[in-house]
Amino acid sequence: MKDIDKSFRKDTETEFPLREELRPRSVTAPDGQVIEIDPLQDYFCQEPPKVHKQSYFKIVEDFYNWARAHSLWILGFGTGCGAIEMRPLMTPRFDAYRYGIQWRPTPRQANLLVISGYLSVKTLKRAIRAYEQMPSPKYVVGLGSCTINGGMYWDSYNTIKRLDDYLPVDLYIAGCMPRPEALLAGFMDLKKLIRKGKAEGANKYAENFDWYKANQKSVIKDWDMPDYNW
Amino acid sequence: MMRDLHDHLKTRYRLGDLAERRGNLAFVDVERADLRALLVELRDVHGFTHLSLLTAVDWIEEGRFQLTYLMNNRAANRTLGLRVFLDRADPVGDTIHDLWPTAATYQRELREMFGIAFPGSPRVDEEFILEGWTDMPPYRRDFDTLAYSQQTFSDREGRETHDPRSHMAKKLYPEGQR
Amino acid sequence: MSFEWIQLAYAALTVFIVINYGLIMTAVVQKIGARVGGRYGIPVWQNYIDLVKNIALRSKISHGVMFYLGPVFRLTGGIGLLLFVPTIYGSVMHQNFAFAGDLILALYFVFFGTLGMALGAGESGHPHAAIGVSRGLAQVTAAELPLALAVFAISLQYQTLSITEIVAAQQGGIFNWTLFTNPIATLAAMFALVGTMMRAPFDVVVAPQEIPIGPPTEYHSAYLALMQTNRVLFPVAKTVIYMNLFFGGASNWAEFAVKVFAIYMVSVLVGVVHPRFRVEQSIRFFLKWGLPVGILAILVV
Amino acid sequence: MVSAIFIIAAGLGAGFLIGLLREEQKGAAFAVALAALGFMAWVSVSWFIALASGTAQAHDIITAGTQPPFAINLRMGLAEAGLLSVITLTGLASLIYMAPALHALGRRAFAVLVILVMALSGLVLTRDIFNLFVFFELIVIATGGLVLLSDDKRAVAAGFKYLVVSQIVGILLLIGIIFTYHAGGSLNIDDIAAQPMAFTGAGLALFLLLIALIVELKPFPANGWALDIYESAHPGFSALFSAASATAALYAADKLFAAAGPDWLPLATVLGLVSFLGANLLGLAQRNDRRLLGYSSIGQIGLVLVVVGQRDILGDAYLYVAGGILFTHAVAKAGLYWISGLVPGRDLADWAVLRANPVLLFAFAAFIAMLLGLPPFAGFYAKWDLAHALTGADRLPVLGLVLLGALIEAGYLFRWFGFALKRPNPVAFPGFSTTGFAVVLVALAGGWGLGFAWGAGSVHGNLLLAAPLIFALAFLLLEPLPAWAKNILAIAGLLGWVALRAPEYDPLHLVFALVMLAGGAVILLASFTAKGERLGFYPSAMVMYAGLALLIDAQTSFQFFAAWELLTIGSYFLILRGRESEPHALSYILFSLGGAFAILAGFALASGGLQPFALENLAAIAEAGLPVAPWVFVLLALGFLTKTASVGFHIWLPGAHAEAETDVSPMVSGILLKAGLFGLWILLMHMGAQRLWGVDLTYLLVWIGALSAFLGAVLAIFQEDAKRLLAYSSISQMGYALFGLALMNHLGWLLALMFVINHYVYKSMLFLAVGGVYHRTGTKLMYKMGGLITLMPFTFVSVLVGIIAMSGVPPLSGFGGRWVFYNAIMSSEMRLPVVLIFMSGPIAFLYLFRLIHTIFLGQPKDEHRKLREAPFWLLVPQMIFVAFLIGFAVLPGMVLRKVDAYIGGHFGDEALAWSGRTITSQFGYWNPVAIMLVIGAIFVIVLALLLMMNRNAQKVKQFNIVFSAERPFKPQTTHFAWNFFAPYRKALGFLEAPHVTRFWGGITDSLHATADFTRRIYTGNGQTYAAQVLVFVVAVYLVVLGGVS
Repeated sequence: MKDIDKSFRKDTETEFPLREELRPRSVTAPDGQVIEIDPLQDYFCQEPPKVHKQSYFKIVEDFYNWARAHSLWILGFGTGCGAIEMRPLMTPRFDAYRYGIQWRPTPRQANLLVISGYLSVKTLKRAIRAYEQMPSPKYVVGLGSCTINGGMYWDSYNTIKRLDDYLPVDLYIAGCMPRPEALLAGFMDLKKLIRKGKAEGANKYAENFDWYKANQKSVIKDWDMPDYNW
Repeated sequence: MMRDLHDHLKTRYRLGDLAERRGNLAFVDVERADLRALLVELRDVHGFTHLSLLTAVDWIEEGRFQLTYLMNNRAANRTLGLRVFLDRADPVGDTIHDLWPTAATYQRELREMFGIAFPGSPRVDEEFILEGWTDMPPYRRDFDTLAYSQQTFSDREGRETHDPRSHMAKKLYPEGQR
Repeated sequence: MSFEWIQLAYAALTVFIVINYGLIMTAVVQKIGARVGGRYGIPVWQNYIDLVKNIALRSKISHGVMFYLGPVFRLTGGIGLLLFVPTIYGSVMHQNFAFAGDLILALYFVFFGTLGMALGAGESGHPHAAIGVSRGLAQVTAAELPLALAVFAISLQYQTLSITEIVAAQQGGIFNWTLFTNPIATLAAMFALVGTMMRAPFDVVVAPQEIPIGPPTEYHSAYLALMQTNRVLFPVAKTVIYMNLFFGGASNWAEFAVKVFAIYMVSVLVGVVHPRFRVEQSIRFFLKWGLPVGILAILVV
Repeated sequence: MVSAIFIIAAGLGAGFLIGLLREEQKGAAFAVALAALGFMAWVSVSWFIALASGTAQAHDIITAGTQPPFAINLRMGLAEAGLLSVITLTGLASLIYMAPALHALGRRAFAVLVILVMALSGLVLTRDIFNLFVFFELIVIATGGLVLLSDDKRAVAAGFKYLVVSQIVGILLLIGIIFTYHAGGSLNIDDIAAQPMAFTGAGLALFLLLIALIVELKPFPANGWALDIYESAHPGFSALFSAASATAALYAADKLFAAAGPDWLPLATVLGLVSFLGANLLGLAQRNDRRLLGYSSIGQIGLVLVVVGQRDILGDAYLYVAGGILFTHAVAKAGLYWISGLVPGRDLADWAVLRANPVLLFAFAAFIAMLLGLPPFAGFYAKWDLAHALTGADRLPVLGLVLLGALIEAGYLFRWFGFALKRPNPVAFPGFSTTGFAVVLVALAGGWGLGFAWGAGSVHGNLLLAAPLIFALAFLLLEPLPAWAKNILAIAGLLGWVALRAPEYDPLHLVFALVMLAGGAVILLASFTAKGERLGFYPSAMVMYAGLALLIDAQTSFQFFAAWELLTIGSYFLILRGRESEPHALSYILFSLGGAFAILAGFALASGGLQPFALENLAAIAEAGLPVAPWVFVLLALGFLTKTASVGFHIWLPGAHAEAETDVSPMVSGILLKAGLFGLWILLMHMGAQRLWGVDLTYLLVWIGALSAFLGAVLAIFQEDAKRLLAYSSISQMGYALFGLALMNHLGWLLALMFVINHYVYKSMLFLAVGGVYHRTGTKLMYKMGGLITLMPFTFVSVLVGIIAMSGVPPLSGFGGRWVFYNAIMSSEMRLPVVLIFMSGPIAFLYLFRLIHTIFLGQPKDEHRKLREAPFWLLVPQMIFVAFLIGFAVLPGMVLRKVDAYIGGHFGDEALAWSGRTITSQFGYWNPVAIMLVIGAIFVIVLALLLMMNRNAQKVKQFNIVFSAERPFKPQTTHFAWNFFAPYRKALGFLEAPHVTRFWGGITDSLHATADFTRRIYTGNGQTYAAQVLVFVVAVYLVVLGGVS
C-alpha cells in the first residue's frame, strides 16, 4: 500500500478510564457499616471458560453431534447489512425450519451465532458478549466478505477485518452479500462439520482464551466487562 | 428570490457573496458574531423554521473548520446554507440548542468526530457514536484512517485491491478496446 | 381406590405415553401451521432432536437454588397434574393416582408448576423474566375465571367433584357429553382453554419480539429440556381435564389421541388467526366475554 | 361521727381565721387552709365510708333548732358523702398543687379557696333553695375572686365575664325562688316535691330554678365564658372548677330535678344531649389543651345531665350510674388539669414532654380511658348500665346520641394521646414539680380505686379481680425488669392460662384459645429480639391477651363486651408503638370503638335492659322471632365486621398493621382479627340467619365477605410496602373466612375455621419474615430490596412456604381450605358471590409472587450485599410455623376432626367422612398424605434427573444475565419491582379508587368543618356571652312551653 502516510501513528498511550458504574465504591449498609463494592468482582462471575471433554463413548458423542447438527438454534442478532439476507430463510420460499434451524431470542438457548456482515468495534463487544453467553458447543458463522477480510470496509478505522481474530469461526460464507441459497448451503456444510465432530470452536476458544482476549482487548479500548461473560 | 433575501439581509449583516447552487438552494458565508441573530431572524421572520442539518468541513489547508447550518423554508421550498468559519487550532462553536433542540445532537457529533467544542450544549462531551475512543477525532483530515486501520486490525493474506476504474475496464474490455 | 405398588409402573407408563404423544402432537401441530403457510415445516421428530441437543449441551450455568429448582417445579407440576387425573376411563392401568384427590386438586395443582417456574425465573435476575411473570400472572387471573365457573357449574350439574364420576355420567352416546348437556359451561371452559395455552392471541407472556422470551430467558441446556418436556406434557394433561369434564373422556388411547388433538386444535385455530393481545386487553376480553358466559353457566345449572 | 355541719363550720372558720392573719404570715395561712380542708375531707370521707359500709344512716341536720321549712336543713346521704369527698379532696389536692401560686397571691387567696370549697360543700348539703342561692352566690364570688387574683390578663377578663353571666344566673335563680315561694309557700326542696303546684306560674317558677342551675352547668352553647376560665385560669383552679364546682352544681340541679318531678326530666335529657354532642364536636377543633379539657368537661357534665334526665328509669341504679360517670370524670379531669400544669406548652402536641416520665404518660392514658368509660374504670360499668336502662325504656335515640358523642370525644382524646406519644418534643423538659406529680398520682390512684369500687358494686363482678387482667396489670409493676424476663413471664402466663382452661373448652373455643393465646405465646418468642426494658409493650400486649382470654371465657354479654373493650385498648396501645403509626392507631381505635358501641347497643337491645344477659340467650331471641332480633344481629355484626376489617370498615387496617412493630404486626393481624371472627361465630351460632325487610342478612354477609376477599386482594397487588401488602391480604383472607361463616353450613364453618388457623400461621409467619427483612434492611418498600435469598435463606424458606400455603397450591395446608371451600359452596344456594371468590384466588398469586420476588429474588442491591440473616428469635417462631404448616397439611385431621364433629353437632349433619387418611365429602375426596407423597416422589425423581444432567453447572453472579448483548447498568435499574403489575393497573386499576377512604374522610371532614363553624359563636366578648345566656334561656323556655302546652 503505497499511499499510506507513514508519519501517522495511532495513539497507543491514552488509556480509556473505567466507566463510572464499574469503579469500586463504598456504600453504607443499613446497619451503618461501610462496605466496599467492586462491581466487576461482585457483579460478575470471574471464572475462565472450561475446555469440555467429549463424551466417554464415541457413539454417544456421535449421537449427540447428530442431534446438534439437526437442531441449529440461531441467535436472533443481526450485526450488519447481512441480517437482511437471514430473514427470507424463515419464509415459505426457503423454509429453514425443515432443517431443524430456528431462531432464538436469547443467547442462552442459541448455539449458532451468525455474524451477518461488517462488525464495528462497538458491535464486536456485543458479539463477544453474546457468544460467550451461549452454552457450548456453539458455532460461529461469518457471513459475507466483511467478516473475512474487511471487504469494502478494508480501510475503516472502526471495523474489524478478520473475524477469526476475535471469535472462533467455524465457517465463512463468502459474498457481498451471499444470497439465502448460499446461506442454506453454508448451514448444510456446518451440519457436516458438526457431525464429523470438527466444530469445536468453543473448546478452541477456551484453549486459546488468552490469545483471543489479547486480540479483543487490542481493539476494544473500553473493556468494561469481565474477561469471560458467563 | 434568494438574491432578494440576500440583498435584504446584507444591509444589516456582514454577509459574503451568495453562492447559488439551484434556484432554491444557496449558500452564504457569515461572520460568527452575526450567526445567532441571523439564524433567529431567518427562523422567525423569513420562514426558515427547519434546521435540516449542521455539519462541518475540515479545511486543513486553510487552517479552519467550516460549519454549515442548512436551513429550510418548507412553505417556500427554499434552502439556505450559512457557513461559519472557526479557527482550526482552537475550534469553538456557539451552541444553538436553545433555538433548535436537535442541534444538540449535531453538536455532540461534531464534538466527537471533529473535536469542535460547543460550550453549554447539553451532554456535548458524552460519547456519541464511538465507544471508548482515545485517538484524535477521526473526521479530521490529519487522521489517517487507513494507517489507523492497518495499525489496529490485521489483514488477511491474499487480499487483492483493485482500482475500480481500471479493474472494471479490464473486466469489461479484456482486449483493451474502448 | 387404594394404593398398590404396581400403580407406580402404570403411572410411569402413562407418563411415557403422554410425553411421546405430546412431543409428536406439538410437532404435527407446527407442521400443520407450516403447511397452512405454504411451508414444508419441521420434521415430526424435531422435538426429540431438540430435546437431545439441549441435554447434550456441555456448559451450563446456575443463578442459584431457586433457579435450579424452577424447572423441577415446572415438570413436577405437569407430571403431577397428569397423574392426579385418570387418563383413560375404565382402565385400571391409567387411573394413575386419582385416589389422592378430586377435581379440585387438579385445578389447584395447575398452579404448582407456574409458581415454581415463576420463582426460578425470578431468581435468574433478568428483568424480562420478571416482566413475563408479571404479565402471565396478571393474565391468568382473568383467564382461569371462566374455567373455575364452568367447573363449578358442571360439578353442580353432576353433583360430584370426582372426575371419574363425571366421566362416567357422560358415557353412553355422544349426546351425553357435557358439550351437549351443558353447552354454556363448555363454552366458558373453552375461553379458559384458549387463554391459558400460551398461544396467540394470549401469548404476551413470552412475547419474543419484545421481552425475549419472558420467564425462560435465562434457561438453557437440561433446564430447558425439562421445560420442553413440560411444554409438551402440560397442555396434554390440561386438555385431558377438559376432555374428561366436557367431552366424555376417553376409553382407550386412540380415542384419547383424537380427542386431545381436536381439543388442542381449538386453541391452535384461534391462535393462528388472531394477533396478540396486550395484557390489559386480554383481561378485559375475559371479563367482557368469558366471565358473563361463566356466570350464565352457574346460574342456569 | 362528726356532724356534717362542721364541714361548713370548718370552712367558714378557717376563712375568717386566715382573714385575721397578717399579710406576711403566708405559711400560717397555708397551714390553716390545709388543716381546714384536711378536716373537711376527713369528715366527708369518714361519712362516705360509714354510709357505704352501712354502719351509719343518712341523716338530716337541723339548724337553728327548728324544723324546716322554718329553718334550713342539711342532708348527709351516701350521694352527698361521696360528692363531698370528691369536692373536699379535690380542694385539698388543688391547694397543695397550687400552693406556690397561692403563696405568691397572698393569704387572701387561701381564704377564698377554703371558702369556695366550703360553699361547694354547702351547695351539696343544703336542702333549701334560698340557702342554695346563698351558697351559689358565695361560689360565684369565690370563683370570681380566685380567677381575678390570677395575674394573667386573660384570666382577669374571663373572671369578669364570669361575674356578669353569674349575675344573670343569680337573678334568674332569685326570681325562680320568689315564684316558687309564692307558689308553694316553702323554700324547702322536699316540700316542693311533696306539694304539687297547681296554679299558673308554677311551671315558670320551676323552669327558672332549673334553667338557672343548668346554665350554671355551662351547657352548650351558652358557655363561652366558662371556656375562657378553663383556658386562662391556673390549672389547679381549673381542676377545682371542673371537678368540684361542676360536680356540686350538678348535684344542686339534680336535687331540684328530683323535686320538680318526672315531667321536667326531658329538659335535662335534651339539654344534656345538646351539651354532650355540641361540646365534644367543638372539642375536635381545639388546639389548646386546657380549652379542649374545658370542652370535654362541659360534654361530660352534659352526659351526667342526660343521666339525671333518666332518673325515672334508672331507679336504684341511678346513683351508681350517675356517680360512676361523675366521679370518674371529676378524678380524671382534675388529674388532666394537674398534668396540664406540669406541661409547659399549651399546644396539644406540647404534651410530648410527658414522654420524659412514663408514669405521667401512663396517668394520661388512664385518665383518657376513664373519661371515655373504658374498662376497668367506673365509667365503664355506669355506661353499660345506662345503655341497658335506655334500651329497656326504649329510649334508643338517646342511646344513639350518647354513643355518637362518646365516639367524637374518643376521637379528640385519642388523637391527643397520639400527639403526646408520637410528636416531636418541641420544648426542653423543665422537670416536673414533685408536689404536682404526687397530686397527679393521687388522682390516678383515686381513679383506679373508683374503678375497683364500682367493680365491687357491679352485679357482673369486678373486672379488676379477673385473673388475666391482674396478670396483665402486674406487668405495670414489672416494667423495670429487662424485656427478656418479662417475655418469659408473658409466655409462661399465656401457656399456663391455656393449659388451665383448655379442659373446659369445647373444640371450637379450644381452637380459638389455641390460636389466640398459645399462638400469642409463639409470636412472643420473636419478642426476645428486643433489647432493654421495652417500656409499655408488655402491659399493652398483655391487656390485649387478657381481653382475648376473657373473650373466650365470656358467658354473659357484659363479660364479652368488657373483654372486647380490653383487647381493643391493649391493641391500640400496641399499634401506637409503631414508628409512623399515629394516624393509623387513631383510625383503628375510632373504628374499633365505633364497632364496640354497636356491639354495646346490640347487646343492650338483645337483653331488653335485663341483666345479666347470657350469650346463649341470643338464641332465645332468634327463636322467639322478636322484631328486635334482626336489629340485634345487624348491630352485633357491624361491631364484629369492623374488627375483621371487612370492606367498608377496612381502611384502618393497612396502616395499623403495616406501621406496627415487627412482633406486633403478627399479633394484631394473626390474632386480633380472629376476635372479630370469634364474635361473628358466637353471633351466627346463637342467632342463625336473620331476615330484615325480606333480606337474608347472612346473604348480605356472604357478599361482604366475597367483596372483602376480592377487593383486599386487588388492593394488595398494588402496594409497594411489603407490610401493607400483607395487611391488605389480611382483609382478603378475613373475607374468605367471613364468606365461609356466612354460608351457614357445616363445611362453610369448617372453611372459616381452617382460615382462622391457617391465616394465623401464615400471616404471622410472613409478618415476622418481612419484619426480619425490615430489621436488616431498614425499609419496607419492596422495590428497594431484591436478591436476599442467599443472604436470608431461612426467611426465604418461611416466605416460600407461607405463600404456597396461602395461595392454596397443593400440597401445603392452604389447599385443604380450598377443597373445603368448593364442597361448601356446592352445598349452598349462593352462587353469584362465588364469582368474586373465584377471582380473588388467582389474584392472591399476584401479590404473593410479588412479595417473594421483589424481596428475595432478582438483583441484590449494593448496600444489602453483606446483610445477615434475620435475628435468631425472629426465626424461631417462623420455623415452628413452617413445621406446623407442613404437619397440618399432611394431617389436617389432628385439628379438624374434633371441630368437624362439634360443628356437625350444631348442624346435625356429618359432612365429612374420615376414613384412614382420606377425607370424603358428599361430593369429592381428598387424601393429603397421598398428595404429599406423590408430589414429593415426582419432585425428587425430576430433581435427581436434573442433578444428573446439570451437576456441573457454573454458579454465576447477579449481572451474568443476557441483557440483549448489553450489560446491566446498576442493580436498581435491573431489578423489575416497582409498579410490578402495571398492566393489571391498566385493566383493573379503577378498583383501586379510594371510595371508602373518601367516604370516611368526608364524614370526619364535615365534623371538623361543623366544629370550626360553630366555634365562631364564642367571640370572647362578655356582652355577647351574656346575650347568649339570655337567648338560650328564652329559647329553651319557648321550646319547653311548646312541649308542655
